[in-house]
Amino acid sequence: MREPGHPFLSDGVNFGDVLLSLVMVVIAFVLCLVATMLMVWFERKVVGRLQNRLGPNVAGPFGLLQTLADGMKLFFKEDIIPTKADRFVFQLAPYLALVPAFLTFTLIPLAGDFSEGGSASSTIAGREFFWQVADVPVGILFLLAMSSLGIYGILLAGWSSGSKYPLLGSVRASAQAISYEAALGLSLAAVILVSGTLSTQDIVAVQAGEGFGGIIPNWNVIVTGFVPFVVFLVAGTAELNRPPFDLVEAEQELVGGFHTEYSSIRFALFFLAEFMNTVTMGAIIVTLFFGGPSGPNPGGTFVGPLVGFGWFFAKLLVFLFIFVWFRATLPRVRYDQLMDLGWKVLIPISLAWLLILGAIRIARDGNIGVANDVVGDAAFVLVVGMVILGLGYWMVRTAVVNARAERMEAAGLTEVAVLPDSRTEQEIS
Amino acid sequence: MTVTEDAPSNAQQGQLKHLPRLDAVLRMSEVRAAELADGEPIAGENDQTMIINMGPAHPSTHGVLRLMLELDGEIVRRSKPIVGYLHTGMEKTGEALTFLQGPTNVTRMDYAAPLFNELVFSMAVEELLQVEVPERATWIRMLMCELNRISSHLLFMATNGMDLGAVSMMIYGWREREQVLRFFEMVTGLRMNHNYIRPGGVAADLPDGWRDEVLALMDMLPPRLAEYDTLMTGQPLWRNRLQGVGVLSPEEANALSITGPILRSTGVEWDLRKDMPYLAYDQVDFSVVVGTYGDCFDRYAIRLEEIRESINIVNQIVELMPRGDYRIQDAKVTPPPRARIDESMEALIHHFKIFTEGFKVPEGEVYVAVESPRGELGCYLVSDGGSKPFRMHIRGPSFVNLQSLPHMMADSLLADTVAIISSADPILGEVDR
Amino acid sequence: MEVTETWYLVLSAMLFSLGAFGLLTRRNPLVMFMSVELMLNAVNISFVAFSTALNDLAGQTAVFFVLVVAASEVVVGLGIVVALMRRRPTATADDFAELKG
Amino acid sequence: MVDVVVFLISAAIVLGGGLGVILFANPVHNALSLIATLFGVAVLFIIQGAQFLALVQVVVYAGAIVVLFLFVIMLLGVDQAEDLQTEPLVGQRALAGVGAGLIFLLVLGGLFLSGPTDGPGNTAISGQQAAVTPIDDSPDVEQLARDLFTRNILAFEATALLLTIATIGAVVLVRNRGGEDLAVDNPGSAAN
Repeated sequence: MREPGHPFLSDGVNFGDVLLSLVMVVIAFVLCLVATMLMVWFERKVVGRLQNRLGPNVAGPFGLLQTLADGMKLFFKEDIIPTKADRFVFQLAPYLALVPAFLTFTLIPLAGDFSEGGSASSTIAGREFFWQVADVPVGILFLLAMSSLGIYGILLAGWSSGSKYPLLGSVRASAQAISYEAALGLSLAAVILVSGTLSTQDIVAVQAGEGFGGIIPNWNVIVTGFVPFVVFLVAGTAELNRPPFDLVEAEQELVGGFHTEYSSIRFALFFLAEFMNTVTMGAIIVTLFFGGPSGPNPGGTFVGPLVGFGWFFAKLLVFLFIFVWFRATLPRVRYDQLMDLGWKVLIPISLAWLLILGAIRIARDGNIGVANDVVGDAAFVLVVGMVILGLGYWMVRTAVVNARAERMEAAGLTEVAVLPDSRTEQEIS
Repeated sequence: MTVTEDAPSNAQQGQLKHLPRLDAVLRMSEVRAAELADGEPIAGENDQTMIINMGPAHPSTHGVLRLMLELDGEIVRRSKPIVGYLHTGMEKTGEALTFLQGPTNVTRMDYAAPLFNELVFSMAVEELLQVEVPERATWIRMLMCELNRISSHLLFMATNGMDLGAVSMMIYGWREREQVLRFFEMVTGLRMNHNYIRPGGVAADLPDGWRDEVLALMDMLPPRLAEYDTLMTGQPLWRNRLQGVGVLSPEEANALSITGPILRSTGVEWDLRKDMPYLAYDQVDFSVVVGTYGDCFDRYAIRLEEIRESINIVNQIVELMPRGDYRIQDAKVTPPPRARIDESMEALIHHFKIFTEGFKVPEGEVYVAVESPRGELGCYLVSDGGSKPFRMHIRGPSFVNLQSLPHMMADSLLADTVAIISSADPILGEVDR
Repeated sequence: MEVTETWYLVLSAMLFSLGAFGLLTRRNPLVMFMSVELMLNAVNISFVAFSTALNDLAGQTAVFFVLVVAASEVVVGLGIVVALMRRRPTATADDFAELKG
Repeated sequence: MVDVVVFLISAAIVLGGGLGVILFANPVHNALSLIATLFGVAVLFIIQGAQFLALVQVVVYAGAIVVLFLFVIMLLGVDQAEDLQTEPLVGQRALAGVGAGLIFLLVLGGLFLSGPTDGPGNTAISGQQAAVTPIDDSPDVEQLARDLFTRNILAFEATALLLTIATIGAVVLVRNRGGEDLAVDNPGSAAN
C-alpha cells in the first residue's frame, strides 16, 4: 500500500509530536473561547454605544466579565426538555453547532513572521511548527465542509424541539445554508485561483509577497478584484445567521427560531457557537483576503510571531466591528429576498467574476495557443465562457418561464402586466 | 373576526382566494387581485397547511394581540386576529366615575396617545354641558395633542424598526420620544396618563419657559428625522421589506371603517382635523399626507411625514398662542384656584362639591370624534342628568383598524405579517378597553 | 497486522448489502433514497481502495464522478418526491404505482 | 498499528450508520445515521491518502445532500415514524435479506476467488497497463485535477451538463405552487 499522508498514520509518531499537537489544540481552544467571550462583550458594548447606551459596565472593568456572569447564570438554570422533543437529537444538537465552529478555527494561521527573510514557522525544542493547529493541505475545502456542517446543529435543534416556530426556523436554516454555500464556495474559488493553493498557510504566504509599487499590499482582496471579497462577506454573514440574515432565529417572527425551546447550558452552547462562528468567520476573511498575520515585521524568535499576531488581531477587529455594525444598522431581509439575493445575484456574479479571473490567468500564462497573443487568448476564454454561461442562464430561465406559464395556463390564469413602480424616483417628502 | 375557518362569509370569500405569487399582484389590493383571478380554485383540503398561534405572548404582536395563522410553508393563507386579552372594562368603569374623574380613566386606553383620550372625553362632556372653553385652553390642548401625535408616531418608528429587525431604530425612536415626554412631565407632572385635559379646560397653565422648551424640541427633531430617512426610508433592504406588503385598497379600507394613517395610505384624503375641524385646527396651516399604494411603506412614510406636519403645526401654535384663562371660570364646572380656597368659604364648598360628587351634566347624548394618531377616536356619551355618565362608549381606532389585518395579510409571508401588524400600529389597551 | 484493500472491499460489500436490503424493505421514498446513497458510498470505498492498491488515479476520478452523479440524482429524485408528497403527504412508495403526475 | 485501529473504528461507524439508515423508523434519525456513514467513509478516504475526495465527500454529501434530505423531510412534514412492525408484503424482508446476503457472498466470492490483487498494476484487475495513471507524490488535488482535465475532460463536461439538466429538471418539477395546488384539487386526474 502507498504510504498514507500523515505521520500519525504511518506509525511514525513519537511522544513529542503528540504533546506538541495537544498543547496547540489546548491553546487554540482556550484562545478561541476567550476570543468568543470578548466578542460577546465587544458586540454588546459597540451596539450599546451605537444605540446611545452604555452596554455592559457592571461586571468587571468595563463590564468585561459580563459574558462570564451570563454563562454562570445560564449554567445554573434548569435544563428544560420539552415533552414532545426528540430527546436524543435535542441534546445532541448544541454540540453539533459548537464543534464545527471550533474545528474551523484550527485552520487559521494566528501568528508568524511573514515578512521577507522572516520565517512563518517557529521552532521549540527542535520541533518546527506553524502557528496554527493544523495546516491541512486542502484547508479551504475543510473550511467549506465545516461551514456546511455547522448548519446541522441549527437544523436538528429546530426539528427536535417538536414545536412549530423552531421547525420553521430549521426549514429556513437549511434553505439558507444550501443557497449561500454555493456563493461562498465560488468566491473561495477565486481565492484559490489566484493563490494556486488550498492550504491556508500558503495562502497567507502568497499574500505576504511584494505588492503593487511596494505600497499597496498583495492582499487577495485586491488581487481578486474586490468582488469575491464582497460576495464572501455577504455570503459569510448569511452563513453565520447574523443580521441582516438572521432569519433562522428572527426574534420578531419566529420568537427565537431554532433555540426557542432551549434553556440553560444548552442555550449557552448555541450562543457560544454563534459568536465563535463570528470570530472564526472574521478570522477566515482576514486570512483569505487580507493577508492574515502578514505585515511589516521586525522579526525575531519571539517578537516576530508576536507582531504577526498583532497584525492578525488588528485586522480581525475591523471585521468583527463590521459584523457588529451590520447588526446595529440593517433591517432583516425577508425569506424570499434572501433566496433571490443568493441565487440571482451572488452566484451569477461570482461565476462571471471567476470566469474573468480565469481568463486573466490564462492570458498571463499565455499558452493556450488560440490567438498566439495574450489579449487574444483572454478574449477567447472570456467569449467562450460567457457563451456557456449565457447558455446555461438561458436554459434555466426558459425552464422557469415555461414552467410558470404552463402552471398558469393549467390554473386558467394569464400573466398580469407588471405595475410600474415609480416609488424609487418619487420620494415622499 | 372576519373569517371563520369552517364557514367564510360570502363577502369575504372572494378575497380569500389563493393567488399565485406574481410580482405584479404583490402590489395590488386583495379586491383587485381577486377580480383578476376570478374563477381560480381555492386551495383544497389535501393541502398541507399548518395552523400556528402568533401571540398572545409573541415578541411582535404589540402586547397581547393573538393571531391564528394558517401557513402554507411560509405563506400565510388565512389569518384571524383574536382580541380581549387586555380587557379592563374601562367603558364600564367610566359609568362609576364622575365626569371630572373621567379623564383619569380614559387616559389609560391608548397609552401611547393619552392626551387624545382625555381630549375626546372632555370635548364630549363640554358638548353636553354646552360650554365654550377659553381660547388659550384650546390652543394648549392643540399644542399638547400635536406633541403627543409626535411622540406616538415616534413610538411607531421605534417599534416598526424593531419589528423589521432594525433594532437600533427602537432605541432612537424611544430616545426622541423621551424628550417629548420630558416636556409633558414638565407641563403635567407625569410622563404618561397625564389627566391633564379635563372638562372645562386643562389642569394647569403652561409653565414658565415652555416656549423655549418646545422650540428646542422642534429644533431637535428635524435633523433626527433626517437620520431616520438615511437609516430607513432610503435603505433598499427597508424598502424591500415594506413596499408592496400588506396592500389595502381604498374601497376595502372604507368598507372596513378604517381610519387614520392606514386609510390615508390608500390615497383617501380623510383627516378629521381638516374635514371636521375641532379645537382651532381651522386656524393653522397644515396638509394631510396621503399615500398611493396603501402598502406598509406608505403607512410608514405617512407617519414620518405626519411628524413633520405636526412640527409645522406646533411651530405655528407657539407663534399664535393667545393669553388668557386656561379653563373656564364657571365655578360649577372647574374647581377654584388654590389661593381662593384659603380666602373664601364659597370657594371651599365648590371645591369640595366638585371633587366629591362632581358636577351635574344636562341630560342628553353626544358623539365627538378627534383625529388621534391612529385614526378616528370617538367618544359616545349619554348623560341622565347626574354627575356620572349613564353610558360611555369609545370608538377606538386601533380596534377598528385591526379588522384590516386579515385582508392585508392574505397570501403574504410570515415575515410580512410582522410588518403588517406593525404598520397597523395597534395599541392593545385601546383595542380591548 | 496491516490494513490491505481486502478489508476495504469486505467493508464495501457489507455496506452495499445493507443498502440493498434497505432499498428492498423500506417504504418511505426518502429512506429508499438514503439506502441508494449507502450503496453508492460502498462503491466509492472500493473505488478508492482499488485506486490505492493499484496505484491508479482512475479510481479516485471515478469517485469524483460518482459524487457529481449522486448530487444530480438527489436533486431530481427529491424534486420528484416533493412533487409526489405534496399530493399525498402520507404516501409510501407502494402508493405511487402510476407515472401520471 | 494506528491505521488498523483507525480503520476498525471508522468501519464500525460506517456499518453502524448503515444499519441505522435501514433500521430506524424516523426519517430524521435515518438521515443522521447516513451522516455518520458518510463521515466514516470520509475518514477511510483520508487514511488512504485521498484527502481531497474525503473533504469533497463531506461538502457534497453531508453539506448538501443530507441537508436537502432533511429540508424535504421538514418541509413536507413527513417526519412521522414509519411502521416497521408490519411487513408491506408477506416475506418481503426475508427475501430481501436473502437477496442482500447473496450480493454480499457474490462480491466476497469474487474477491477471494480472483486471487491476490495487491501490488501496483496488477493485470488481473486493471487489465491494460497502459490505461493506468500512476499516483505520484504531488498533492492529490493537483493529480486529480490533471487527470480530470486531460484524460477525462469529456466526462467532466458531460457531468457539468448533467448537473445543469438536473437543476432545470428540478426547477420544472417543483416550480410554482399554483399548479401544484391545482393537482391537489383534482385527485381524480391521475385516474383518468
